Amino acid sequence: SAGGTDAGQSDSPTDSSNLSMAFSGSELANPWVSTVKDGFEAACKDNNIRCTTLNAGSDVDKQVTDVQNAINGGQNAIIMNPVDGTALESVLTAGKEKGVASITVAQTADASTGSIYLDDAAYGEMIAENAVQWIKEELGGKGTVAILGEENIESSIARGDGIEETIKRELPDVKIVARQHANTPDLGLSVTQNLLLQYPDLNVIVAANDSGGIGAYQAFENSGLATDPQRGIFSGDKTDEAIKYMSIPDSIYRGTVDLQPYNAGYAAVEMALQQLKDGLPAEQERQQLEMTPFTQEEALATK
Amino acid sequence: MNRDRLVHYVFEYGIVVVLAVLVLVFSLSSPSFFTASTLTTILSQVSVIGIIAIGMACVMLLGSIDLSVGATAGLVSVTAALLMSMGFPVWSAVILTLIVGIVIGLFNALSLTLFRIPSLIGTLAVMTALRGLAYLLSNGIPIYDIDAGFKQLAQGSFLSIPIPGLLFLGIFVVVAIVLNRAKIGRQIYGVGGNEEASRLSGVPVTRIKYFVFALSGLLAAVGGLLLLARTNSGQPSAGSGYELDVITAVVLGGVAITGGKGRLWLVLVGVLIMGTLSTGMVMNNVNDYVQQVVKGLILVAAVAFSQIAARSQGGRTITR
Amino acid sequence: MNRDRLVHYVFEYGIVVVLAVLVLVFSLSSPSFFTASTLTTILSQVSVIGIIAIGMACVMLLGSIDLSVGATAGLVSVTAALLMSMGFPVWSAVILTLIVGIVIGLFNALSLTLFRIPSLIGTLAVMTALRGLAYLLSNGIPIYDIDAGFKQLAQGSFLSIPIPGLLFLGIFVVVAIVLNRAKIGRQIYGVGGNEEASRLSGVPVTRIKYFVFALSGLLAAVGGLLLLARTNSGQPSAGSGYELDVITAVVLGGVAITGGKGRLWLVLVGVLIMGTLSTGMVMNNVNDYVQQVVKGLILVAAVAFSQIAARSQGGRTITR
Amino acid sequence: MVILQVENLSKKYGNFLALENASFEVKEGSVHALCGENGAGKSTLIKMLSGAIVPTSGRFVIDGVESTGMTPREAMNHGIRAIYQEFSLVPFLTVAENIFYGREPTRAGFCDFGKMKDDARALCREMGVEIDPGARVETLGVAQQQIVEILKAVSSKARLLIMDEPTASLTVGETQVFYDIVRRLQAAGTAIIYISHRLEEVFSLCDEVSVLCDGRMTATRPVEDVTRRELISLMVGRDLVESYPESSTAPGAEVLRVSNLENDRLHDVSFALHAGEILGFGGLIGAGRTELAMALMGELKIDGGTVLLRGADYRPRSSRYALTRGIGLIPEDRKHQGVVMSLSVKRNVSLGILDKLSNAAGILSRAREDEYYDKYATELAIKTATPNNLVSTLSGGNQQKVVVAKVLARDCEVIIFDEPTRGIDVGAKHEIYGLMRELADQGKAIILISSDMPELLGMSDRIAVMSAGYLVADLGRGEADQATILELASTKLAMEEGMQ
Ligand SMILES: Nc1ncnc2c1ncn2[C@@H]1O[C@H](COP(=O)(O)OP(=O)(O)OP(=O)(O)O)[C@@H](O)[C@H]1O
Ligand SMILES: Nc1ncnc2c1ncn2[C@@H]1O[C@H](COP(=O)(O)OP(=O)(O)OP(=O)(O)O)[C@@H](O)[C@H]1O
Ligand SMILES: [Mg+2]
Ligand SMILES: [Mg+2]
Repeated sequence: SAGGTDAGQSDSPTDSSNLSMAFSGSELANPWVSTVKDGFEAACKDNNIRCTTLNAGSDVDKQVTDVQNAINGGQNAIIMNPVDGTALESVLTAGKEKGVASITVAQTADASTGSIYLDDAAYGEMIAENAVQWIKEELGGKGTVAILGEENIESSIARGDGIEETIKRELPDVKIVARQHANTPDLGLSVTQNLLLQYPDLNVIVAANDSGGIGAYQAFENSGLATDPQRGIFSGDKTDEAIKYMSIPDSIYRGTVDLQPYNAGYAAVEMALQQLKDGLPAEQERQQLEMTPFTQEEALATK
Repeated sequence: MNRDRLVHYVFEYGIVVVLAVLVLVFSLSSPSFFTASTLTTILSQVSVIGIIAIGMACVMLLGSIDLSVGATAGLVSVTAALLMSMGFPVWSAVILTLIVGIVIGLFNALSLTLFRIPSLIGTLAVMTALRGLAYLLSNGIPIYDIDAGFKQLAQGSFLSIPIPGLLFLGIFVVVAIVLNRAKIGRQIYGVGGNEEASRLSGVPVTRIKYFVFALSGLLAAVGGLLLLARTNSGQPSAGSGYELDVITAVVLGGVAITGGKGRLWLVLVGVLIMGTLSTGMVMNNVNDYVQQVVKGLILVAAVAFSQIAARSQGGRTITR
Repeated sequence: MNRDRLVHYVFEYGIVVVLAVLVLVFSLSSPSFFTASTLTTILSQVSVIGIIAIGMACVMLLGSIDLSVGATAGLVSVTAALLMSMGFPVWSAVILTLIVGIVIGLFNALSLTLFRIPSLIGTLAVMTALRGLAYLLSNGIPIYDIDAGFKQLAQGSFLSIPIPGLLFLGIFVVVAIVLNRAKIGRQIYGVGGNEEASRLSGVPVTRIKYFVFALSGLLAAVGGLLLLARTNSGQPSAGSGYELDVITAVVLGGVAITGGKGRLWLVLVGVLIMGTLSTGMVMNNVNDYVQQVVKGLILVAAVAFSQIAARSQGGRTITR
Repeated sequence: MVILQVENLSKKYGNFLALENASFEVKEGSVHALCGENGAGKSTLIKMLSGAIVPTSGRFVIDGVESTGMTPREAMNHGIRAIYQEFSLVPFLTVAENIFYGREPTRAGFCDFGKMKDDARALCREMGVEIDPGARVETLGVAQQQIVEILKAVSSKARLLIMDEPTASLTVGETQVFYDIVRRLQAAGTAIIYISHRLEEVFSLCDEVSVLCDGRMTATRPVEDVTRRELISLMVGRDLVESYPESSTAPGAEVLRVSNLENDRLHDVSFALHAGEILGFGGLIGAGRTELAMALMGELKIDGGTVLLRGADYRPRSSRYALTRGIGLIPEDRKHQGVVMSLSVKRNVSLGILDKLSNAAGILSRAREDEYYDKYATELAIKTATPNNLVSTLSGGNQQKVVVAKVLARDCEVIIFDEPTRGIDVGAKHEIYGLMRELADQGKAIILISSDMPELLGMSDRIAVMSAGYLVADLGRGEADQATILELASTKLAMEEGMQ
């Protein structure tokens, strides 16, 4: 169905300096995505590739439009962090016909030529593991927990589910008092404040991302509980800001998970470059996103 | 005198000049811009916003506003996907969800006419509620298992014009005719211009409000179905923030926010300006952050141009 | 006669009844709700929205609207954080960003008065541009190396009332006095009620518009600084969507969208209703999706109640 | 001494010359009348003096200061104050605040509300009017608003006071009070420019008169040198026989019977209306005549009593309902209830008859629209450059004709005219009188609500007098005169005062 001109299509490029690539982020307000972008831009710079960044702002249709425009505009490869992979199917298929490489990072899309994927359930499990370990050691496996999820993105919901299931499985004596949507510092702060009013002895906040966790930390700090040995905050994404709070001695910010966004963005460009050199693969090329727990001890040690 | 007339038209339709300039600039800066495939792509990309904007234009001609359109589109997208995944045939899912859109519109009209809630706040509240409902229904997760044939709605084309674009143009033509040629169109302008005088002239004001809000709801539902077909999955967040884009397009098209004044075909131009800007900037490798800044500035410039033009024609109006 | 007066007040201030009912319901359903700490928390949580709402109320009294407030808050939050992380002393960062807010307001007034762009579209465009600017400045990443003392602005308290709450109430009192007692306050109502008459009465209409938009920009900047202090990091996305929350609060407080009518203290009540709803529902662990639906419905109900109440008082007004 | 000297003042709207080279002088302590048909340019002229609009060319000298155009503020500083044809009050503010709007007395930087109220009260007393200075203007009726407008203009010492149809919405009582105000100001040396379509005012109040015709000033004369007839022919450009058309047929069958009508503002109202007659309604402001009209149109609810239309029970629910059953209204407030300013002249006329203009599918026929428009525009002599001009560009009188055309086009059997000639020039007035009589002669039943006493007496076959919501008398043509009506109009008020 994608007729018309083939403007911008270059035949099997060998010199990468006349290549151009676009990055379409699901939400550039999210520091993790933003760091993927940084990796993408660095890789492009190192390889003399012209690059563009687009922000879907969590809007699926905007991302479809962006990617469509980028393909029509003659980009050679698109690196994406999809809001929703299924939505991209037809544009990416059309892109493939034009010889455009498409690599997804974190979320997947069946029609992309490459994928650096994240298993969100496992990710949630790893975030929760940090908390489980600490609760077992310091609270004797008991306590009250609240989960701050990112409930408006499918993959993040799976992450939240991973957190919830792990805690329920590993710590039957722990009471999960709430699961609320809070994926920004602002929301994390007010939701945690409100939860503290209702449950003053709330021990642990497990947040699906650092942004929510950082807000929760502010809430505890406002209540003078930022160094309470009975409390803990756990999250994922290993942003610099989270590390800053973790490196405060006696801080209740106790754990996060490193998803290596910069490396992912860099690797995606390299994968695309390879594909453009070798020709697009028939099968999607897959590579798992690295994921390592990061605890307070490590934060204090590297300080 | 002929020169005067020309000047008059150039100024009255300043917004058309803005569109022409944009097309020119992008065509020069990017060779692949002024091609059939780019232009039809723009048309199909703006179709959702455009269809919803047609309904919004009617609502704004009445002097009201409908902030619930984006959320309606989202709810319809989720509901239709849900119905199809439950095995309902495509046609029944479509009809049911179009009815959902109409019912939402009727509710908006009800809250305006019976409870006398200003539409700005009434539809804002409905927007909040519907968005919550869309998440509740889908449990926050996109729904994929939709009928394979359905996406033809977005991906098919006829005479090499994509179907969403055709649908948009078709709806535009019908509504434009109704607004200009039909009784109810005249009544919409009348009510928007002076509700009290219209009522005293025997215009069924309340009925017209129901009609217009139902139309807006219906067109938002059509937009939602197109979104579903485009993205191939029912997204609870679909259409978020569309209300602002749609209002931008409508006001760009010169519809007075106070009602009673404006031309539908200029709204079409407004919609195209928005689409051209997005596509043109992406094709020219403009960074997204910069895109937003440029978009904002161009919108200000475009409206300023057509306002100054209108003023030079002597019409002194109070702007707020 | 005395009973009549009572009934009159109950109805005129229907929105106060709504707040009372909400507080009652939440107090019954959650024992920790009606406590000093919950109430002061609500006060400090609504302070950002509340402060911005005060500016918006003035703009809406003029019959205009300011959609740029959320983006202004975001830009200010990022800029202040950036300045502080670059080593500027707190006071200079605060003053500079307050000036940024004022300049944005003046620009909005300029586009309204000089270019005659309706504020709905002008401030919408500015919102888009400012949001892009915030992302550009911060490169999309929160800036958190800010002065440690600064966060006292959000976290300190005086007489056990949190400072943001005090700031909110203080600004409220000052602006309320200005609106009700000062010449410019009465003239704001005047311009909103009848702009042409105001001009002919020798009221400096344009100057008043600049003043009000500058105030709105300034208060949005104050809101942005509070956001920064609250979360202790400059978020480019800070304040997204606040414009809608703020408008909801203002309209809930009974300010007519057409300008010229409304009382500031009822806006305070509107703000408190929004805060009470959020906190009360989280305390009852209501699912976020359900929260949205409930919020939407309560807003409709609240406005319907006060509208019906107003109507039973005889005032027949056209609602749009 | 000459206070104001106008030289060759012109105003152009686009290509349209609203006023061309107007020149005249106004002397201290004199009242200078401006006369002319609707759209002659009277309002345009005075708006340039008060700074509301900027002249295209020409100049004027006020108190020795030469100007080619001022801002409203500058005009005020030179002692020019104006009462405009359109209301220029702020609804949410109080009477006192409106009177001192823009120059509020302040104390320590804040408005001095106490002083404002006291001053306003003193002003009311001085001028002999009764209005609560603390009441919000939106709660006042049209006449009281007009009085506030007058108070606002006279509250500061004006050198030149401009009044554009100040009595258009006043009834007899207020008008007398107003005349006293004018005479007092004149005695104090204020120069006054006075615009009115009520020629008797020109002769009783004014010293000099200037006549405008199609944007050109055709004459300036001392009032004692000109007769009423001359003045009219100067304005209209031809001789006009000033007499009320006589009824040529006897009243026919009963069309409308109202019995014991009750609602918030109406009490036990009963009357009958016959085909071919004009039933006048007299009364003071607030007597409830407009409420009665609105109740008959279905715009106000009826709590008790019955209405029979051609013998059948009639329970109106809306104007639409009333119009489809043959009852039409020309409302009193043409700006808010009559015309749609943002639509063209033609479309305003069409708005009421869209059913007739469209086919079964609801599509309009432009040909039929033109046909109807041409018929009524010619019949009423609506003066507009083209039928597609916005109605807002028409003069007040021509706007009123548009409203009349809209109702006429509906072929109603009962037509209610609520203050139909308010702000309408003498020529057009007589056209409308002729039209009303013609309609009656064709067998239509007409209700005329009017506060213009000569008009009421001249046009009505019978006169019903209302007072405080009661219909207190139904007078035959011979029985009615001004004194009787005024006395009857205040009966209920006197009774109520007696009761308290
Ligand atoms: N803003 C405008 N644009 C175009 N034409 C206008 C405008 N204002 C007035 N006119 C025209 O100027 C002419 C003079 O109008 P003006 O209001 O001065 O009449 P007038 O003598 O006051 O009539 P009336 O007795 O009905 O009040 C009219 O023909 C009117 O249509
Ligand atoms: N006592 C009152 N309380 C409230 N409003 C009043 C009162 N008296 C008069 N009004 C208002 O004043 C206006 C004029 O009253 P109304 O229309 O009944 O008078 P009318 O007899 O039609 O007089 P006219 O037609 O001469 O203006 C109305 O809008 C009415 O609401
Ligand atoms: Mg006039
Ligand atoms: Mg009346």
